[in-house]
Amino acid sequence: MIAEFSASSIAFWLLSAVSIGSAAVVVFTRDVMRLAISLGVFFLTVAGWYLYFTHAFLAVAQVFLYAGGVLVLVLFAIMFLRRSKAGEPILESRHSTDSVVIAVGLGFLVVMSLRDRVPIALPQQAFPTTTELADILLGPMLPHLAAVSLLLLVACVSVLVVFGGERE
Amino acid sequence: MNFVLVASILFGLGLYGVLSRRDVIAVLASVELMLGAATVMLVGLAGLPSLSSQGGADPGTIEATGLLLLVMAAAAAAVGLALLVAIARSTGRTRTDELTDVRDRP
Amino acid sequence: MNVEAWWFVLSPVTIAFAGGVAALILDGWDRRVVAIVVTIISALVAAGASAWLASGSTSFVLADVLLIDPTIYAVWALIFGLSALSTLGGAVRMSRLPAGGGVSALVAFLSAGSALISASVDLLLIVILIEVLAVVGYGLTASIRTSGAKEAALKYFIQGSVATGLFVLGLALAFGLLGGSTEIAALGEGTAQAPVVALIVSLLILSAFALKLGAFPFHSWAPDVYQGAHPAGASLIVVVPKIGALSAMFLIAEVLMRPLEGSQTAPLQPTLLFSVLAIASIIFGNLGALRQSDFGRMLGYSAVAQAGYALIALAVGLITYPGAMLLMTVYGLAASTAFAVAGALRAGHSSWDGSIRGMSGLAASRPWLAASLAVSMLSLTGIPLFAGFWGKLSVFGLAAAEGFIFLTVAGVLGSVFSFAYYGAVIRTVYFDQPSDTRVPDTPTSPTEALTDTGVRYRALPGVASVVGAGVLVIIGVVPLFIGLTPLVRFFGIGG
Amino acid sequence: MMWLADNAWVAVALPALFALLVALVGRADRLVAPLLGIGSAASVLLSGIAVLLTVAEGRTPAAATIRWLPSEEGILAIGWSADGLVGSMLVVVGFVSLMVMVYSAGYMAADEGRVRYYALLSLFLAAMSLVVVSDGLLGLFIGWELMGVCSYLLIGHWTIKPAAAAAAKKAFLVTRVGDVGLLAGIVLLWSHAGALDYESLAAVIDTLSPDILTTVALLLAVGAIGKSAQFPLHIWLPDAMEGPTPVSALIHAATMVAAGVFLIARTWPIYELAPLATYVLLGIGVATALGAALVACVQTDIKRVLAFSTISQLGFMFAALGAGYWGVAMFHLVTHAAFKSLLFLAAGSVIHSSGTQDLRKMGGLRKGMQFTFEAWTFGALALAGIFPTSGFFSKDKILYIVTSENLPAGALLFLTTAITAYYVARVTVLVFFGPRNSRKKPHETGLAMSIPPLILAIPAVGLGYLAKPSIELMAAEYVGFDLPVALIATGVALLGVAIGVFLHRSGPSADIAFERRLGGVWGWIQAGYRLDSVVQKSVSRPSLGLARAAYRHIDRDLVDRAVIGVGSTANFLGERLRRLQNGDTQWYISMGFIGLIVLYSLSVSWDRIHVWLTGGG
Repeated sequence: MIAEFSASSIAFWLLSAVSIGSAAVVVFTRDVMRLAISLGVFFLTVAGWYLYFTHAFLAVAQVFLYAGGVLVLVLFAIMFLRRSKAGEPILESRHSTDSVVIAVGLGFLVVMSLRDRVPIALPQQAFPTTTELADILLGPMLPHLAAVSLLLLVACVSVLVVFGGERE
Repeated sequence: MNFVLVASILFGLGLYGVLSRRDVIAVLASVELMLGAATVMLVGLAGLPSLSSQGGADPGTIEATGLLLLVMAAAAAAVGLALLVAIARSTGRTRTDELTDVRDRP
Repeated sequence: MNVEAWWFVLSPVTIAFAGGVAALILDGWDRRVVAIVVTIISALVAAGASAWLASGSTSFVLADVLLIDPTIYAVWALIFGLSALSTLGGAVRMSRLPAGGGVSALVAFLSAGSALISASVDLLLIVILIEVLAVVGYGLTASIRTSGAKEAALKYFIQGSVATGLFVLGLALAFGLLGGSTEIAALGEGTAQAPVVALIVSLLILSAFALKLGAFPFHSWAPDVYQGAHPAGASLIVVVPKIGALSAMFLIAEVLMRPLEGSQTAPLQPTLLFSVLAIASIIFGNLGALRQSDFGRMLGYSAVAQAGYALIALAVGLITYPGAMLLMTVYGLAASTAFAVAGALRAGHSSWDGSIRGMSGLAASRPWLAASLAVSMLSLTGIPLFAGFWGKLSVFGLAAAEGFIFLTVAGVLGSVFSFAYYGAVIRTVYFDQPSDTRVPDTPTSPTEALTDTGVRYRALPGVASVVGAGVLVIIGVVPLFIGLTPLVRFFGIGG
Repeated sequence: MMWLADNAWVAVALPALFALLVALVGRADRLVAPLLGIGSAASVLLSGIAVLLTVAEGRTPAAATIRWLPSEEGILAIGWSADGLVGSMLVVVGFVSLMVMVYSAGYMAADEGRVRYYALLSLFLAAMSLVVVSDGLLGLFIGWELMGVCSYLLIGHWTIKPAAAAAAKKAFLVTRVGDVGLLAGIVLLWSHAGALDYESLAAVIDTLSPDILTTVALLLAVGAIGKSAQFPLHIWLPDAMEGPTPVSALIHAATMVAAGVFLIARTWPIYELAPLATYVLLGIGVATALGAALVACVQTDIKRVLAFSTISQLGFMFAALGAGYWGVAMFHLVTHAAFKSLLFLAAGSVIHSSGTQDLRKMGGLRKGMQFTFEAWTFGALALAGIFPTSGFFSKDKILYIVTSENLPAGALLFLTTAITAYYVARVTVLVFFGPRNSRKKPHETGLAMSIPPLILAIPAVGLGYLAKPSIELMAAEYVGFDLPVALIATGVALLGVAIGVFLHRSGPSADIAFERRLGGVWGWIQAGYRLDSVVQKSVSRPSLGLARAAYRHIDRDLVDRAVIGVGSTANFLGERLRRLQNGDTQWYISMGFIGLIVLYSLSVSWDRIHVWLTGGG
C-alpha cells in the first residue's frame, strides 16, 4: 500500500473526496448560499479532474466557463429569487426510497456494465498544445464547432423570445 | 476501483438531486452535477492508455470534444436559468411541487 | 469527398439559416411581419433546393460526420416544407408576440438543425444538434409567455437536461470503450468485443432519443408541451425533430445494436426492446388521449401512440426505414394541419379556450377549416384515401410480411381504437351544437389586421390548413392509381 | 360500352369524382347536388350493365393490377377485375341507388344538410363499387372501411337527435368488431398464402393446411357477420334506422349489409375447403332468420319492423351460403335488394305523409296514397314469398337446398317463412287498412317520391323468372324449381298472411291483448331479446378482462355512459392513466428511469426468461 502512495494517487483520493463531498452538499444542503458555494467547489474539482487527466486547457476552460460564468448566473438567479420572496429561502427535498433506488440503480448499472472493460491504469498522455487544439477544431471538427455556435445563437434567441421585445 | 466509480457516484448523486430536490434552482444545480460527471467520465475513459493504443482518440480530439460539451452544457444552463427567472417573475413560484398547473385533471 | 462544393451541398440548410438570421435582424427593427414572411420564403426556397438536389444522384461526405445523399435531400425537402407550412399556420399568433421575428427565426434554426441531424453520422454532432433542437423547443414553448407555457417549458427543460446528461454519459462510454471515436460506423466495430457496454450505451442514447420522439416511458413532456406551446411552435417542436431523431435512431439501431442480435453471448435484444417500447407507447398514448378535453393535449397523447407506430418500424429493422419515414412525415403533415386549424381558431376566435368542446359548430361557421380538421383527423387515424393510411400500411404491411404479426396486430388495434378520440373531434365539429358560452367570430380590430404587408393576413393559418389537408388527400388518393412505389422510392428504396 | 366493361374502375372513380364535385359546387343550385348524385348512381349502373353484357357474350372483361409496395412478392397490390358476380352486384347497387337518389330529391328537398348528404351518398357508392370491383381482399378492405365511415356519417345525419348520434357511434363500433376479425383473417391469409388477390389465392389455396383455411374462413365470416348484421353483431342495424329513410333503403337494406354475403361469395374457394365454417354460417343464418323474424312481429315502429326483417332475410342468405350454394344466396340478395328498398321507400312516403313512424298511430292510409299502397303491396307479397313474385322463387330455392342439406334447419326456415308472412300482413293491415288513427289527411308525396317505388315494383315482381340466367351468369351452381317445397312454402306463407290479416283487421288491439297475456316475454322479444347488453358484455369482458374487478363497482355508471363496454373499459383505464400525469416533473423523470432500468434487466436476463417461457426448450 505504501509503495502506491505516490503524488498521483494522493491527487486521485483528494479529488475524489472533495468532488463527492461538494456534490453531496449540493444535493443535500438546505441553505441556498451553501449550495452555490459547493457548486463552485464542484466545478473547480471537475477542472481538477481534467488536470489530473493531463488536459490543462480543458481545465482552464472549465474554470472560466463554469466557475466564472455559469456560477455567476446561478448567483444572479438566486439573488433575484431572493428578492422576489420574503426572507431567506430554505431549500427543501423530498427524500424518498424510490429516488434512492433509481439513482443507486443507475449508478450500479453503469458500473456493472463497465466492470470488465476498464483497466486499472493511470492516464498518461502527451499534453496537446493550443495550436493543435485549434487545428483540430478548425479542421476535422469544424462541423461540430459550427453546430455549437448555432447552439449559442439559438440559446440567445430563446432567451430573447422569453424576455425580449416588450414595449409599452 | 478508479475514477469510473467516482464519476458514477457523482452522476448518481446528481440524479438523486434531480429527483428529490423541491426547488428548481437546486434541481438545475443537480443537472450540472450530472453533466459534469458525464464529461469527466468521457475525458477520463478516452484517455486511458490501453484503450487509446487500439488506435483510439488522440489527446487533441479528446480535449476538443470535452470543450465542445462544456460550451454546450453552459449554453443550455443559461436558458434554463432564464426560464426559471421568467416563471418566478410571472407567478412567484419556484418549486416543483408548486408548478403543477399543466397536467391531466381527473 | 467533395470539399470544394460544401456550400453547394449544404445550400438548403444555409438558405434556411440565412432566413433565420435575416428574421432576427428584422425583428430588431421591429418588422415582425416581414421577418415572418422572409422565413416562410426562405424555408420554401430551401425545400425547393432540397427537392432539386434530391433528384440528382450524387452522394457527399463532409468531414466524415455528415453523409448526404438523395434520400437525405428528400427528407430535407419535407423538413423545410413542413417548416414553411407550420410558420404559415402560426403566423398570425406569432406576429402578435413581442419577439415574433425571433420566434420565426427559431423555427428556421430548428429546421436547419433537424436537417443536419438527419444527415449526421457522428454521435458528438448528434448530441450537440439535439441540444440545439431542445433549446429551440424550450424557447418556442415559452414564447407565448403565459404562465402555463412557461411552466411547460421549464419542466420540458428539466426532463430534456436529464436526457442530455444520459446522452453525454452514453457518448462518454462509447467514445472511451468502443473504439475511441464518435463516428457511429467506427463504434459498430467495438460492439462485438464489448456487448454489455454496447447495451448500456445503446440504452442511454436511446433514452435520450425516446424523449425526443416522445415514446414511452419518456413521453410525459409531450402533452404538456402540446397544450402549452404556440401552435406553430408545437407543430414544429413535435414534428420536425422527430423526423431527424427517427432517422438517427435507425442508424444507431442498425450499427450499434442489430449486429449483436441472436448471438449467444450478446445480451442485447433490439427487437425485444423496440417491441416493448412500441407496444407500451401505443397503449399509453391511446388510453391517455381518450378522455382529454384540450385539443392540444389530445394531440400530445396521440403523438405518443404515433411514436409507437414508428417504433414498430425500428423493431422490424432497416427494411422499414422508408416506410417509417413516410409514416412520420404524413403524421407530421397531419399534425401540422391540425395545429394550423388551432392557429386559425386562435386568430379568429380569440375566445377559444383550446378545448375540443369549444370547436363545436365549426362546420357551420368555417366549413373549410372544419373540413381540413376532419381530413387531418382521418389521416391520423389511418383511414384509406388519406395519407396516413399509406404511412401505416407501409409500416404494418412490412411488419406483417416479416413475420411480426403481434406488432402488426398491436398497431392495427391501436389505430382502430384511435378513432374513438379522433372521430370525437369530427363529431364535435360537424354534429354538436355550439355551446352557449362560445363567443362568435370576433370582428377584425385594427390591432389584429396588422396590414404592414397589405395582405389579408388573418387568413394565412386557414390557408395553411387547407394546403396541408389538400396535400394529405393528394398523397392519399394518388397511390390508388399509380401505386406507392414512387412515394416509397422518394424515401430511398426500390430505385 | 365495351370500354366500360374493361375499365371497371370507372365505377369507383366517377362516383368519387361526383362526391368531390357535390362538396365543391353543390350549393350553387338546388338541383345540382341531386343531379350529380343521380349521375354517380347511373355510372355504377352503366358499368354493371356493360360488364353483364360482356359476360353474356362469353368474354371475360379485362382486369389490371397496380402494385403499391415495390416488394418482391408484390403482395400489396390493388387492381380491378369483373365477372358475372361483380356485374350483378354493380347492377343491383346502381339500380337501387339510382332510385334512392331520385327519391331523395323529394325526400331531402328541404333538408339543410343536403349537400353533405349527397356528397356522402356518392362517396358511399364509390366505396361500395371498390368493394365489388376490387380484384383482391386488400382493395375490398379499403372500400369496406370507407363504407363504414360513410354509413357512420349518414346515420348521424340528423345530429340534432341525440339518438342519431348514439346510433351512428354504435353502428361504427359494432361493425368495427367485425372488421377486426376481417382484418385478422386477411393478415393471416396473407402471411400464409403470400397474396391477397383472388386469382393468386385460388391458385395456392390447395396447398394451405385445413386448419389455417378454417381459421381464415371463420375470421372472414366474422367480418361478414358484422357488416351483414347477423347474430350476435346485429345490434347496430335497428338503431341505424335513426338515419334518413332513403339511406336506410340504400345502405341498410340493399347494398352495404349485403356486402357480407358478397364477401363470402367472392372468397368461396376458401369456404369450399373449410366445411366447419359453412356449418357455422348455416347455424348463424338460421338462428338469425328465425330470431329476427320473431322480433319483427312485435315492433311498433315501421322502420324497425323492416330493419329486423332485413336481418332475417340476410339470415336466409347466410343459410344458403351455409348449405353450399352461393349463387342462390346471391340471387336472394338481388331480389331482396329490389323488394326491400321498395318497402323502405314506400315506408318513407308513409312516414312523410303521416308524420309518425308508429304503426299504432297509422291506419287507413290506402285512401289518398294509392300509388304507394300498390307499390307496397307488391313488395310485401315478395317479402312474404307469395307466388308469382320474385321473393317466392328465391326463397323457394333456399328452402329447398337447406332442407335437403339439413332437415331441422329447413324446418326452422319454413317456420320463419310463416312468421315473415304474418308480420308482413300485420304491418300492411295496420298501415293501410282499418280505421284512421291520425288527424293528418293522407296524401301522396310528389312525383319524385312516388315513382321510384313503382319502378322498383317491376323487378320485385318479375325478377323471379330470370333466376336461371342470372345465376348462370354468375357462374354458380343453379338449383331447379322443386314443386313439393314450393307448395308447402306457399301454404305456410298463406297461413301466415291469413293469421296476420285476421288478428289485426281491427287495428292494433290484438297487439295490446298479446302484450297483456304474455307480459314480460313480450317486452323481452320486443327489445330484441335484450341481446344488446348481452353482446356488449360478451364483447367487452374477454377483450379487457383486466379491469373486471374494478368494473363491478361502476358497472351501471359505465354502461350508461359509453356505447359499448370496450369503450367504457378503455375510458376507465385512461382515467387511471391520467393520474400518472400529475404535473410532477420529477415523477416523470423517475418513470423514465424505471423504464430504463426495466429494459436493461429485461435485456440482460432475456436468455433466462426465454428459456423459462418456452419451458426449457
